[in-house]
Amino acid sequence: MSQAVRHLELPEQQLPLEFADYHESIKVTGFWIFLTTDLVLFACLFATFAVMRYDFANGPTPIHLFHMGPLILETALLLTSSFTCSLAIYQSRAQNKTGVLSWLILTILLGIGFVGTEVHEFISYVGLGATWHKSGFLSAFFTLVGTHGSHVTFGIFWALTLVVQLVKRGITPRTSRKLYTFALYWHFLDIVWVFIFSFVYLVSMTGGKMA
Amino acid sequence: MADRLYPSHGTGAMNQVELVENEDSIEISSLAPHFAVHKFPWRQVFGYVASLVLTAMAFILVINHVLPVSALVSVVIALAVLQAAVQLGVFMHLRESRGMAWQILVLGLGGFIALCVVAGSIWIMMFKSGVA
Amino acid sequence: MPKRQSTRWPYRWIPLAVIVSSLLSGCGQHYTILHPAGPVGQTELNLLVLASIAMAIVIIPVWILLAVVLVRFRDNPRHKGTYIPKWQRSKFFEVMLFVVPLIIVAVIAVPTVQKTYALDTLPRQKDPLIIHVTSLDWKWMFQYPVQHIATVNYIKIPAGVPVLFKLTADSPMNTFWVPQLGGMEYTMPGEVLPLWLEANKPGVYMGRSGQFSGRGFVHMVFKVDAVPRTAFNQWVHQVKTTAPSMSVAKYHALAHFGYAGAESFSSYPAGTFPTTSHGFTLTGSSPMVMP
Amino acid sequence: MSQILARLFPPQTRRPDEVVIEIGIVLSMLFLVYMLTRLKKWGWLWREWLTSVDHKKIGIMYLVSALLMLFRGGVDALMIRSQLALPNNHLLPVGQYDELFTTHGTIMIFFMAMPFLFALFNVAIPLMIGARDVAFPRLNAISFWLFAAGAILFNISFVVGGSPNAGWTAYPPLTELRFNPGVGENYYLVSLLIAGIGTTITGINFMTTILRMRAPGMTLMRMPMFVWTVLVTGALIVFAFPPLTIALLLTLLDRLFGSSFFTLGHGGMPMQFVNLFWLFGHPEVYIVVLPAFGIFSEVVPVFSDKKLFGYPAMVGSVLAITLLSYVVWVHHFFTMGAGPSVNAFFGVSTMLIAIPTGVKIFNWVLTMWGGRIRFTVAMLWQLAFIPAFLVAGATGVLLATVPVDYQMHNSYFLIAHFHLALIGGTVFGVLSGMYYWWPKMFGFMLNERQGKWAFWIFVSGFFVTFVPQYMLGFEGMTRRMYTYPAGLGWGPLNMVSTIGAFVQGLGFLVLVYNVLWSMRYGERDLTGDPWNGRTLEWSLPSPAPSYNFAVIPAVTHRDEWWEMKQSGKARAYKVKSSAIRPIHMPKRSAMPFFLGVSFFVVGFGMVFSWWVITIIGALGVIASLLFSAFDYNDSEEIDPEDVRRSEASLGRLEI
Repeated sequence: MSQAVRHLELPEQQLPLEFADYHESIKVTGFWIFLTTDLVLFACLFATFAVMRYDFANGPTPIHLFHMGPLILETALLLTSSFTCSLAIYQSRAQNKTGVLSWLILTILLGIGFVGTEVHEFISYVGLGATWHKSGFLSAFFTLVGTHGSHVTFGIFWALTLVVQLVKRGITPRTSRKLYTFALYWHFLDIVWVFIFSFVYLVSMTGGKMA
Repeated sequence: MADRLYPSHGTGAMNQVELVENEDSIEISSLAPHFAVHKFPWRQVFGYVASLVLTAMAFILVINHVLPVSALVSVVIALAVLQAAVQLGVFMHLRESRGMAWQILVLGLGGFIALCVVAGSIWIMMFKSGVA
Repeated sequence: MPKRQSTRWPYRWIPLAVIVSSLLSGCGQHYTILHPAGPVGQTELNLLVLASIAMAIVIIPVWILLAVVLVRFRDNPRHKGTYIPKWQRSKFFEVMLFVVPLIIVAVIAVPTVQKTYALDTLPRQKDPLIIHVTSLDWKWMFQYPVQHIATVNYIKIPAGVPVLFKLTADSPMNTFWVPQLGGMEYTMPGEVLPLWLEANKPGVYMGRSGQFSGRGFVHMVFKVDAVPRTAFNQWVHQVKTTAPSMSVAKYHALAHFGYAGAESFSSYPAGTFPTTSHGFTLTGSSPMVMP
Repeated sequence: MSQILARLFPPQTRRPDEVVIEIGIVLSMLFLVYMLTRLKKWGWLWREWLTSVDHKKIGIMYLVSALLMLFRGGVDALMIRSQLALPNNHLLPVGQYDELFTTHGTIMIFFMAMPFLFALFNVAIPLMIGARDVAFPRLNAISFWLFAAGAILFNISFVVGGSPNAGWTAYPPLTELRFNPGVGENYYLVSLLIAGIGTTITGINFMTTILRMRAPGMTLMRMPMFVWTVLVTGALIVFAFPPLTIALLLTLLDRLFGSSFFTLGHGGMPMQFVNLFWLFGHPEVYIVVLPAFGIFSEVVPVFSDKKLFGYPAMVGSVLAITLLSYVVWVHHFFTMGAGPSVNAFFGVSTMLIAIPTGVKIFNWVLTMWGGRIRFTVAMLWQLAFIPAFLVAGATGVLLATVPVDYQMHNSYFLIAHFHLALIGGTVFGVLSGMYYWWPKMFGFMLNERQGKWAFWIFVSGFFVTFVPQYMLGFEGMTRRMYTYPAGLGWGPLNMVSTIGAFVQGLGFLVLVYNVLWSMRYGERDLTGDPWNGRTLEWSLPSPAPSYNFAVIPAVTHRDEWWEMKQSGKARAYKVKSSAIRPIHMPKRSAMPFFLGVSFFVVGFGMVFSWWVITIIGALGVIASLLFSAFDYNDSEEIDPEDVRRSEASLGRLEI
């Protein structure tokens, strides 16, 4: 055991705050497990979309609805926000509070831009008569993409509470852990979006059948 | 019993903080390099550029429609998987942990199940009966 | 302690007595699954018997072993077993415990896979009779697409001829089940599932639904009347000439909640058999047309 | 106003028996309020229980709820069996029978079996791994209160608005508005969604606890088997509950917001619900049965006075079962005709599960071999489990044989199979665990003699009930049949089965009597180790102090406590005064309770589509979340002096 103690003393001081504190590090593990439940949750929505993707019931089809413009904009916004969010973590590890706050606020703004574009896109679909009542395909589409969108929306509010906490308390083991878990969540949503634009939009736009 | 504790570092001053498992301590020392802070966030910039390039490739392939459909779909999905790997490895600090990196195991299992769910559902719903 | 020993017997013997007495009465005709009247049901019964025997080979020795252990090693000065508190490993047992079950599972699994594929194929040498089955709330509607007649809550089929049922629903899900002829399959809206059955000998077989579908579920019963080929042809002719025809209005009345007796129709409106958008093909025919 | 009343109390909640039950509920609530006021216990209830985040207390609250739900589900079962005792019976109105089998199944699975197991997780796991609480104590309380909100919401359905009536599996399109316009299905969907969130959190919580909070030296291969099974159960929950959430959510969207997932027409695909439901449903079977396996793996060595046989094989088989359980879900709908390749694959994968399960059963028997078996009540439940589960498992293999399943699907053979598995596995398991850990929970023993009476009565009733149901399956009787005609010959076996069900009911009453009697006269457990236990929880006094371990033990062996006793260190296992440091413990909080209440309000509003109520509840949820985001004052330190005093009063302090 004394062996182990010796190993431990040195690196712990080098650990980032969120890992240096034993309790906070446990919460990071817990949050990873939560993310896997969310992963399976999205997998179920993807599966639902996959099996219902041809159930148009005489309603509009992807070719009628999807356009590259909003899709590229949404993707660019979310990918960039993922980058800014990772910079916030970088600054948090450098103990630079102003840096954290500015990158975090930029992340929030990009997130708002994403949600705004998506809402606009949905409204335009409804304007074309593509409500989710219309067909199984549209129900599955709106639910999958909408669930992602509401996750992003929740993330924006979460980030806002983090801004307040960081301003108030600075970079402590607890705030840095909260920031770190938020970043995990945000990057995870980015991954989900990558699969949405690949599986849902791009593959549907090829007009071909998925294997 | 006191010899099994190690002095706290003033991070949380919690009693439990001081108690760590064997494996933990060994793992931490091996993981320490991953936590290192660089002068400039090169990793993050690399990740951003890589994700932009991968995304652009997918979009360009679809817009230009150069490949046959089935190949196109597989390429798009492969690009998405690559992109996910970049996000996980670069942005999400997948290998960072205190002690054993349980999240890799859990995430791997989750990925396996997600694959079962999607591929399994598609397979089941094909209704390939042989009564013919 | 010995006193308590004696109280264990009731619990050992009661189920056994029930099993034995029930098995004895199992020769009775009530046990429809044990008295199949067609090749599908017979195949399924054969597999059931095989699997039961294989399982009995596992269960009975373990029961006996458990009883022996409990008698030998009970905490009692007179018990016979030696106390070996540290015995926790045995290479032999650990290997055998994986290998033996694996063999037993293989014995069941191989014929299971074979028969699963076999029962999914119609016997090639015979021409099947095709019946379109639609489950409604709470009645069964049968349409003979070749003969172009329809019935409700009963069918007549020729004995010795495979019958291909194409199952769908214009209602919540049900299963189409004639226990003596063979297993069940779901009827689902928006999906057409095939199931083939055959009656070896003429007779009346009861069919029912195995999937709860609402308050009238227990009324989802129908009669399968297997008759010789000639009698079947006569019956078709008789229905064609004497029965009323089914109008669209009549179909909608049938589809509405409620019960019905046995009915026959000399014709039915085209396209009442809902089809699927999945491009599902049956018996090599082209995909069915959308209604 | 009258319209609102008509929605709240539609005709089906005005049947004579329901009215009697309603009056009973109101009276007992009033009595409870009166007693609490008279005994001045409101403050105690609030401080010690409703706001507690102590895992031991949360465990007890789960236990009490589970026993209440066992009673409710059991009464449902007895009413079902009474209706089926005779052919052409019309004891119950047709609609009520449908509601009863739905609530019976739902309650027994979601509101009895799972909380009962969570009770034992909570009570035993932190003590077994040498931790002071779970990883997320406040989330643990939230889990409980979400479960409670879901359970209460589900249970008021038969008084207010009408119960669900489409079976616990709730296959659409029967659950869609067109076929099921009442609020019953909303109750089912909303309450399971709320309870499901709580369950998911529990899964995450216990996985994290076990992965990260084991005492030093407790490597994975030194963990007690129960801890192993809870770890993989956590993983099963984490991966199995999302499909359920999605299945329920999509149905709810169909019903409340007009989407077209599982509707008849509009491109709806009811199949996908079935697929998602069983993606959850099959792992769920292992969620409720694996912890029971774990309990047996604790009980058998203790009462055989012997090490667990083949520990590595046990761990391996648990892991194998876990992985396999994700690739077998289609065996619940072979008859959906997904094609021979699909069916063959899932049939064989199902059969493979029999192998690790068989390994476990053999290992228990071999653990007893060469032991000194004490027939305590906890052990008896285990001994009854082995024959019952063998039959259940064997008939499970028959059902996995695809062509056989085409005949047996949804028949009484299936009913008998899963009741043998779930009662013989889960219920026997949790009862065994309850008798085993009872002294650790409450500090007194349950009377063994009465416990044995309860055991023998219940078990004989159990076999008499379910063995005839196998026969009924061969006779072609299908599940959920309200009644049956006389000519089919199903009468006698149904009668036998009903008699057995009432015998089980009697067994349950004896068990309750046993608990109540022991609360008053039960023997105190002063040693903390009444069974001569093997794992760390028995090294603590009964009940354990709020901080569990004054000093966290260092573990050097599997069966650590047993080894200490063997090497004579246990006598000296006292706490060194100097080793006691300040202990950091979570503070009690009203937030979880408030969150549970808010979710209840949200749920109630959604059931009736009364959106104002939903919004009020949602505001409560948001307030709770914001509160916990900004609340940094959630833990407190226990003074070492207090710990010393409390340990000294337990006679465990060494100066």
